[in-house]
Amino acid sequence: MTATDAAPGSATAGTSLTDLRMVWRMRAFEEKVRELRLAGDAVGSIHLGIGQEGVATGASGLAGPQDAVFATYRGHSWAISCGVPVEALFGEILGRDTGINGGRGGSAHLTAPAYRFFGENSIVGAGAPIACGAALAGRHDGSDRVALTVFGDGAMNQGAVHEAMNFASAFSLPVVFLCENNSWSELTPIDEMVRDPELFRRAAAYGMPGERIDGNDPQEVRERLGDAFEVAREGGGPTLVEAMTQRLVGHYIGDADQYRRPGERERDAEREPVALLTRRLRESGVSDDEIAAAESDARAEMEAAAAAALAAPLADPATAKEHLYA
Amino acid sequence: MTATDAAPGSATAGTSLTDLRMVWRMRAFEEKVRELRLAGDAVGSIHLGIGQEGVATGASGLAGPQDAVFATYRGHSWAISCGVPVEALFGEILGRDTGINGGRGGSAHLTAPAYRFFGENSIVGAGAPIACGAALAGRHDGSDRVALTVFGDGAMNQGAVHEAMNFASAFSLPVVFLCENNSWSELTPIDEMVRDPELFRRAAAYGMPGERIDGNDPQEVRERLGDAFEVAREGGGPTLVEAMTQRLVGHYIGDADQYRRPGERERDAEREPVALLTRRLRESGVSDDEIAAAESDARAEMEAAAAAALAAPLADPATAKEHLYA
Amino acid sequence: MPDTAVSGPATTGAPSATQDVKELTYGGAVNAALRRCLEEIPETLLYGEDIAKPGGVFGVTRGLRRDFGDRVFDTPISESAILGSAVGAAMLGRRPIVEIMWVDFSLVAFDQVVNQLVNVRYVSRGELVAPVTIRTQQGSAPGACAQHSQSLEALFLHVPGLRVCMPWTAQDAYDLLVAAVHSDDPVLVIENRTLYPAGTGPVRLGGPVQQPGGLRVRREGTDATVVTWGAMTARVLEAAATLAGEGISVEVLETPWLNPFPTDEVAASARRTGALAVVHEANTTGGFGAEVVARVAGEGVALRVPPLRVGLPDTRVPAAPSLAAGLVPGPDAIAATIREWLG
Amino acid sequence: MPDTAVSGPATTGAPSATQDVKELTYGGAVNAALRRCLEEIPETLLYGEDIAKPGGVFGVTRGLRRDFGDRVFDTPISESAILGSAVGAAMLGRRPIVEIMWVDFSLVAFDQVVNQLVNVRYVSRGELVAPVTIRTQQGSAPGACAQHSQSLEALFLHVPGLRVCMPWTAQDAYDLLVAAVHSDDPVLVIENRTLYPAGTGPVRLGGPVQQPGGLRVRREGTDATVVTWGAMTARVLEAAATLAGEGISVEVLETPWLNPFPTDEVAASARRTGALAVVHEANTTGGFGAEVVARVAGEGVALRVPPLRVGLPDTRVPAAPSLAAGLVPGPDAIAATIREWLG
Ligand SMILES: Cc1ncc(C[n+]2csc(CCOP(=O)(O)OP(=O)(O)O)c2C)c(N)n1
Ligand SMILES: Cc1ncc(C[n+]2csc(CCOP(=O)(O)OP(=O)(O)O)c2C)c(N)n1
Ligand SMILES: [Mg+2]
Ligand SMILES: [Mg+2]
Repeated sequence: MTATDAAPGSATAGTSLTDLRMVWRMRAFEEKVRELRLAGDAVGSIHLGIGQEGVATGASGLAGPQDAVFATYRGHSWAISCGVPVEALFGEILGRDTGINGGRGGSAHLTAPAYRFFGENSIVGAGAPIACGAALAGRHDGSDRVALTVFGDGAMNQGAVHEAMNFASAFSLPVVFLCENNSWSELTPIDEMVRDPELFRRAAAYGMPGERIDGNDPQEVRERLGDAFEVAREGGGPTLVEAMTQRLVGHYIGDADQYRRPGERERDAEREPVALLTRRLRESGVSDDEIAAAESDARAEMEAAAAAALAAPLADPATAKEHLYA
Repeated sequence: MTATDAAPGSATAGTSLTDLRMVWRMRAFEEKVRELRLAGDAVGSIHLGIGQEGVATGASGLAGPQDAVFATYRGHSWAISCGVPVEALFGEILGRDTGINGGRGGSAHLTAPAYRFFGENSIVGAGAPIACGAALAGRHDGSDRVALTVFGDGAMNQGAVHEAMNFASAFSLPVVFLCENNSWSELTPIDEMVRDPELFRRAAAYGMPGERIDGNDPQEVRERLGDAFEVAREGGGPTLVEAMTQRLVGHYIGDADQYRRPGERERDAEREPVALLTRRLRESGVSDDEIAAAESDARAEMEAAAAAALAAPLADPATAKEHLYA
Repeated sequence: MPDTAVSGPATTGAPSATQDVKELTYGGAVNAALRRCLEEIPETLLYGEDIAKPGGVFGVTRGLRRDFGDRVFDTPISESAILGSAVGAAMLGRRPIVEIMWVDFSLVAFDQVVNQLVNVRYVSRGELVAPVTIRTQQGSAPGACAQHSQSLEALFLHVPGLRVCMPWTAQDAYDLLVAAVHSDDPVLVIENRTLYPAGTGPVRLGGPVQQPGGLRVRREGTDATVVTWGAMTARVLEAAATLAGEGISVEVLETPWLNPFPTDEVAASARRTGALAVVHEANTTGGFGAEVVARVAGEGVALRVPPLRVGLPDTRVPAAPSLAAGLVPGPDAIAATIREWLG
Repeated sequence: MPDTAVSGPATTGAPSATQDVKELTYGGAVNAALRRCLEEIPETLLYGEDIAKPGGVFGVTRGLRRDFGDRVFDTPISESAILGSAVGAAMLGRRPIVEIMWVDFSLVAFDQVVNQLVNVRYVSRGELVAPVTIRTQQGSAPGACAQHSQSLEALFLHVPGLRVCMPWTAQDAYDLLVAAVHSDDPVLVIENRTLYPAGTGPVRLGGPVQQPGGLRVRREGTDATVVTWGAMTARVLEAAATLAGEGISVEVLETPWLNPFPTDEVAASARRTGALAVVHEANTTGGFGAEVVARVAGEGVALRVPPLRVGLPDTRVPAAPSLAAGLVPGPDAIAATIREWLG
């Protein structure tokens, strides 16, 4: 389905507006995080997914309460996609007592199991085998669980990801492997680190279906990733979905981001989800006001949440040794 | 080329007889090792490749002096294939001072760089990345080196092998990945541990050619593996060759080997290389005497070598701490 | 094998429905413990390479697949997938028991222990837990190569958040494993393959679940305290018997739990005897013996002789038995070293 | 940063063609060392993730790809392939220098160090060698998560066959790395990312190649010997300065080489001062501090107070600076602990 199929006020336009609102929430969240980091309120290495929000937006709602989502250090949007309250996310990134992990996880190791978000992981590829375990548990607890594990293009070259894909395939575990291909691994382009840059083809090595989708289009993500969820839930085993996307910013806040190829920025600016959805909504006749409100509402929400998080006390050092053992 | 193409006295018959002689050397070597182990002259875990000799036989002669071969703990035949003197191999397995590594390696960690045999490895899959390094060195020392790394079907599920295959493919390194598929990983069948048991198909994941060959036929191995060597040497990068074979004995000496499937032993007995080559030679009209001599010569050689090895002094404990640092 | 524990293991939980004493090897005791855990904890899963249908390369898990179906299964040769999936399954309410066939192989997947498993509880402030039991075995045995001979407990003992034990007797092989599986913490149980077929003797099955910790006074003595663990205990006891014949009275403390470690009890013994030695099979530098010595020294225990550490010299392990024999401390070498040390 | 080494590093080999003193940061010194090695040893290769075209995530390897072409290259995110290929390339006559971006990431490929790299020379009786230099960096920094904050030197120091150093000054960042690359043994060089932009000062380039080993007396003192290494040295010196103002005279020994470790010199100092403390950023249990204490105790050095170990408490490292500050020992905490210890 393309944008031009949708008449004003149609279901598609409605969906796209909802999607744009979600994309904007993720983007406004991260732009606020960047502001906090540059102001020194947040410290350390922070990895933004600005530009990649189409994927997490399309996925939002696919995971049921019994499911489990595993992300990487670039996982803020995934936490939001799972419904983790943004104030608790800001709090975590700001090292507050009210952070979702009381400051123990920080930006790169967020965990919120109550929201089916089983966490970020700062070791490339390490979340994939862990997701297999969540799926395995579902086979024994009667929960019908699907485990979604998200990782980058670069992670495809990590041994643990290979082992996970084989493990899930051999045992037909309900795992959805989602590769967010932003074409860069930190500062290195994926096409120089593999012989065949069509990464989804690797699925065949495990006898598992694989496909490449447009990660900028939440609707496409919803449909195709949704199919993978369904296959997994019905016992068909794992799928590898390669969502093509782009990060519009540096690998981490502070990365001078000077390694881009000629024409890359222009191309990315055109296809990134805010641009794409805005264009589509305009074409479907949705009003500029509604489109603008998606952004302004999101910014207002994030301003308020960040302010509340900032007002909370810092994590209490006296508790730092707790919870190591039962 | 099939056996029936070959006329008596033809080049093929000659080659096949040479092959049978080599197969018998490997088999007689290992049968002698088994005898020594059961008699208590050798100790510890010893992994025989009885039944799999067709692969190492076909490969013998492919590696030039600048090349490097990396095997697993099931590597006796590969050492023989590289030309390592059998007396030094017996000595090593018997813990003698005259062993190729003075007893430090033992059966499962033989190393003989002077014979381009860069060693066995007792960690499943670990030799594959190391072979990439040998190939990489060749790119810088002007040697035209090809690195051959041999591993089992089970090793295909190990992360390090995946990383090695991608590394070699991405950089077009002259590596030949040779999977000896004997359908068992210790006591577990490979077809229950993967979804698609046609392992050579995994090559496509790396944009690398892959093929399955009959590992029992040294001539086929020589040709097809030889092609892979040539491609590698000419800058075409790595190939994955899956050689179908069978181990006629337990995983290690002492394995009760009771997990075989119905009909498996009968099928294996028919297609293993001694049976195959003997049949082929008979059909080509080679005399029973010549065929019998292949076995008896080999046994005589191994008896003598083992006796000489046994007569040598045990490795000297006073030297046990040497050679840790430069 | 006397068991005159001064610091009896604390117990929690009820004994299992059926209490029983059986003649078992060490390997049989491991099997019995697994069977009990699979029976009494429905959340347990048991998996690893060759452990299900074939019953394990050492036969230790025989019969469990048959009796517990697909809760017991074989895996690909993928240690990262084994350990990683155990972490994930535990996060989602299972209680996985996984086997790493040789401790040496854990190194291909060490990340899943050090960066993943032990962070689960801490980072989530207990909202998630990871009650994973990792069973493995280690140690040197004649003919084994350098890649199959290491004693690596010290690597794991430097990892906060992981409990570690090394049972030596068949009874402890049973009790410690049951304790490990019942523990809400991740626990590494390091067995020893040379012991699997050994040590047939009465093993009490179905007793109360113990808590991690405690030590075993294997021999009382007055001249020196010798701390040891795992298969080395037998060699130390043999050395102690030899020395007793010469009038040297050695107290032998086996510490099957290394995390938590019974520092107070060890220090008290050393204070009493005035001499402390630690004997382990791991190589000396950076071995856990250093930690034991440093803890006792840190407590200000006055010793009449400098503390002694006996371990493998800092070298790789050669395959040839004649070479390894010169390196791995045996009863005679231990006795000789202690004799000379005590002057 | 005074450098009054009592045990001057032994030197081998000739100084490089061009001797020079330059104002450099620690990171700049690393870059200069790499440049020198690439220039003077044609067998060197330099590779790792993001190190070539981008010049490294910390900018440390900038310009080297440009100047040395395909001897310097970027790799996939495949630590087993990086380390494993280094082993193989070294066996075949290269001298690879590889980067593991964070020490924590080495754990996905620890096998290639512990089971592969260090066995090469030993098993082949020197017929093969593996002169690999592994550069990595470690340590906690504000906001870094538990998976990016560990100090793991103790894991590597338990591995016979691997040399290990942890330079602190820019000069040592240069000298030790040059020594590592020239050494015929595998060497792990653990840098510290918080130091890369720091420590601008004159660095003598092109001097004679040192041999692994030696120590640096960073401050002389009479009341206690404090041994430390890496970035912790600065905190210990700050604490020592504070204590000096109170009349407590602390001798600070920095041991940038941990394998080989200058046991004799440390013991001699402890004998002189009668008190020994070890301070490191790694968590205490199983840390290398235990080894240092155990060695000195094993030499029978008489101490007037029990030896002291200061490290991270045995816990994971939380991301929030307020939490981490309560755990990672800073200058004030170190001073307070030493003050109390010396009574
Ligand atoms: C095992 C491991 N190796 C290296 C790193 C350092 N590192 C962090 S992110 C990253 C790039 C990952 O690229 P990709 O998988 O494409 O994900 P992206 O960052 O683009 O989302 C690297 C190399 C790490 N965290 N873990
Ligand atoms: C990393 C690692 N995991 C497990 C083992 C134990 N192990 C030794 S051989 C083997 C089976 C290997 O099967 P395959 O790769 O098919 O080779 P084969 O033995 O059949 O030649 C296993 C699991 C090991 N040596 N290393
Ligand atoms: Mg990427
Ligand atoms: Mg096999």
